[in-house]
Amino acid sequence: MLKNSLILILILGFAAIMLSLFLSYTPSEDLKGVSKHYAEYGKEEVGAANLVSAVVVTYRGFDTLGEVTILFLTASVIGFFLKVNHSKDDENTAVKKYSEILGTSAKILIPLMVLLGVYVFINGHLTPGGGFQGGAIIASAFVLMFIALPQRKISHKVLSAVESFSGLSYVLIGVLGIILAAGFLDNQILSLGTFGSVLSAGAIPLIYILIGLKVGTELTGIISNLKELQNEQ
Amino acid sequence: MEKIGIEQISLAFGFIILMLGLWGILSRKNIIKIVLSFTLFDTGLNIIIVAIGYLKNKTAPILDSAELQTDTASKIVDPLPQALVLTSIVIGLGVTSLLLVYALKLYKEKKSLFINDYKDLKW
Amino acid sequence: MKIKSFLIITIVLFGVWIMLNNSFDPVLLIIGAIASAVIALIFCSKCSVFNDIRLTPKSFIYSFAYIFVFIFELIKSNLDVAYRVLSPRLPINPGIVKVKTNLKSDLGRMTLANSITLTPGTLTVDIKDEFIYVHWIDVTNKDIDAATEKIVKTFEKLLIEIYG
Amino acid sequence: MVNQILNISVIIILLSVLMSLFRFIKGPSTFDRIAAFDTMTISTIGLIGIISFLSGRGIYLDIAIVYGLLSFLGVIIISKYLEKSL
Amino acid sequence: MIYIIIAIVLGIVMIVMSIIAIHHKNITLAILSAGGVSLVASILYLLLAAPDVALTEASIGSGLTTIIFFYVLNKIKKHKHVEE
Amino acid sequence: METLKIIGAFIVLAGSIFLFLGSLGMVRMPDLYNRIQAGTKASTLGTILTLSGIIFLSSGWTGKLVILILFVLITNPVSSHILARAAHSVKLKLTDKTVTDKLTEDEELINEKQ
Repeated sequence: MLKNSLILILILGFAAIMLSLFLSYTPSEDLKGVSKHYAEYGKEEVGAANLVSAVVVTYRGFDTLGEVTILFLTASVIGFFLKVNHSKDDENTAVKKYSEILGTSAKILIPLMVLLGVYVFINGHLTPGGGFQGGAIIASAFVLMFIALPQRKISHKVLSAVESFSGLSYVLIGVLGIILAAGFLDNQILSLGTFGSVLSAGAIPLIYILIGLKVGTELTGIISNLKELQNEQ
Repeated sequence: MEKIGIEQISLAFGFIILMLGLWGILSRKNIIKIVLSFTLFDTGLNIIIVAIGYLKNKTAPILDSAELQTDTASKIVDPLPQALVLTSIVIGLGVTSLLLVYALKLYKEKKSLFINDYKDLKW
Repeated sequence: MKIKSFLIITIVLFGVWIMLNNSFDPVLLIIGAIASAVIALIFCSKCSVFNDIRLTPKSFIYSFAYIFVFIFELIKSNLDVAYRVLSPRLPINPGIVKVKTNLKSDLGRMTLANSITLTPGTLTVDIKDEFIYVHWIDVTNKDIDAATEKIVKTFEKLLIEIYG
Repeated sequence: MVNQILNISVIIILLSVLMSLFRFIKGPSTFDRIAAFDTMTISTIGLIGIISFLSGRGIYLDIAIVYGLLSFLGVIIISKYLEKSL
Repeated sequence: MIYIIIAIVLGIVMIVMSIIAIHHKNITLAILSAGGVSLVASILYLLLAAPDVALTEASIGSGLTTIIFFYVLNKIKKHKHVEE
Repeated sequence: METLKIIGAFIVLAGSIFLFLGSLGMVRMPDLYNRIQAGTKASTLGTILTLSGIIFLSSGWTGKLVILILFVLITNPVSSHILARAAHSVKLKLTDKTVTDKLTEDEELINEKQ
């Protein structure tokens, strides 16, 4: 009881701070500072129609590299914690409750979902989306496969090979930026192209393809680790 | 009514959800519920950041029409908070999955999700 | 037989790609063709969903007929729902009945089940071998054959021409 | 004219979302709540379509596609979990 | 104007769902509601002219987080039935 | 051109009315299966009508809207089928008005044989 009232007092204190922040908030009319620079010169400097992608991949490319590293570390830690022993006593329940309609529709939907993921990350510099979202959609397609078609298996070796390859290439592109252009992860190692077409914005489409593959395989790895743990006793 | 815009409303709802998440983190006893409250907290915070970046009567920072490509700075909302929130959501997924796997590991050790059963570090 | 399934899936994916992008930029078309072929190769090297489709002129005609019948039934079913929901004393008489189907191909059975779900007053609950269990909002007849005649036959006689 | 009709339809869709929310709060079993959730998300797909027309940005439709797919996946996951065959 | 009405209704839905997520005894329902909060938040992001964030929230914040929650919960329930 | 747009707007309005009817059925019907019946049918047609109304209003977006309609048409019945099946497999009670339940009878027959 005492604890609950203490929590309540704490929350009320926070709420008072928030309320004062909310009341003193005045919406600004125009872009200021660094955002204004991004908006005015982003088109010439980066060449991506989607300014958020320009900020994420180029202006703040280090953040994204760190983000990818964090995801990689998460996947490794989870894989380390959940040591999988591939036992054979599996999936009787899953196969028994296999639904035929879901299976058939999954066979149609899975390629479509993967294609949607590919669309999202290839057009990352033109439309909303990018590597992370596309990777997440591909991982969702694999989840649908795990649920609807329990007899299909995926190979962990292929997953980790794709993941290592794309991570390595991402860093290599960053290093190429030092050699060929202004600095680490600069996107002008390729020409900027015509504004608004697919092959524009320098290295951004390439980087997004690599991030998409890496994130997709990583998230699939996390979920398949969690799933195979089901069978361990 | 003229002065209140969508950004103030989103800001208010973001604050409320953040508060609810904080309440949940502090008062719930089940570990899964605590992780769940953490994701709510995350969502509220993200809504606040995006709402601060919104500017009245301006459109998304995606220059797909010729009209938007001239005099861009006066037509779009702030792209910077959106990029930061994008990073934050992805990292939130990583943190949540780690928390959940820790919870699973703890459950295997003690056979309980009830937070009062974990007294090892209590003095 | 495998090559047919692969080709159909590639073409479907490529069509979806063009519709998503809404442009005929040659670079996009090349990327789309490569992506669809690779996806079809990875995900459909073993699956045989589209093997049973007959690619004859007759089946195309029946497909068109099917689409029109389906749209008609969908609108009828919505008017039915509107009537049941809006009338004050809820005229329902529900139950789960068993009906029989002769379709063999996977895709045909899925289409049939989805059509049953979207037509007036029926909902597919389960499908086991040749029997479909249907939740019927207004049971008029509990017998298998009579229910089959009422629920399934409209679609089945068209679908059997398309999928065999 | 067009915008006024669209505003009316937005309000009707919002009403239907609120009614599904009522079933989501009340629903006796978990399954009723999932069904209400499903209806709510499907209604919101239409809402996103109207919002993207009112804002005049076709790119918003990408979100509707992803949204539909993921709400479908959520319903499948939770049904399979309750059926104990995940 | 219409955007303000949409935002208010969506906010009410979000608050009701987060209260359910925190206070309901049934943990399955709590997770579903938390996923629903994210899904509704993505429409709010759309109104705030942030389609990138909306796409990320819908695919990652709502989709994958809910999926991982259910896999972990399933594993826990296999050991013993835990109702809070 | 203007009349076409007004026709489109009215199609959107019709779609939203169907969505409303679906939710009304969700509230009024007595048990889960009947609720799913009302919800699925009305929301599918409602969404299809809303999106096709937008095709009339803005002709440049046809491709994406058609894809969206196809997705809804495939996924919506499947998800309600899975939901109904799961509910039946955990033996959720049907409403008192129910006349017959062949699936439960058949399952009991199989169990007795074993």
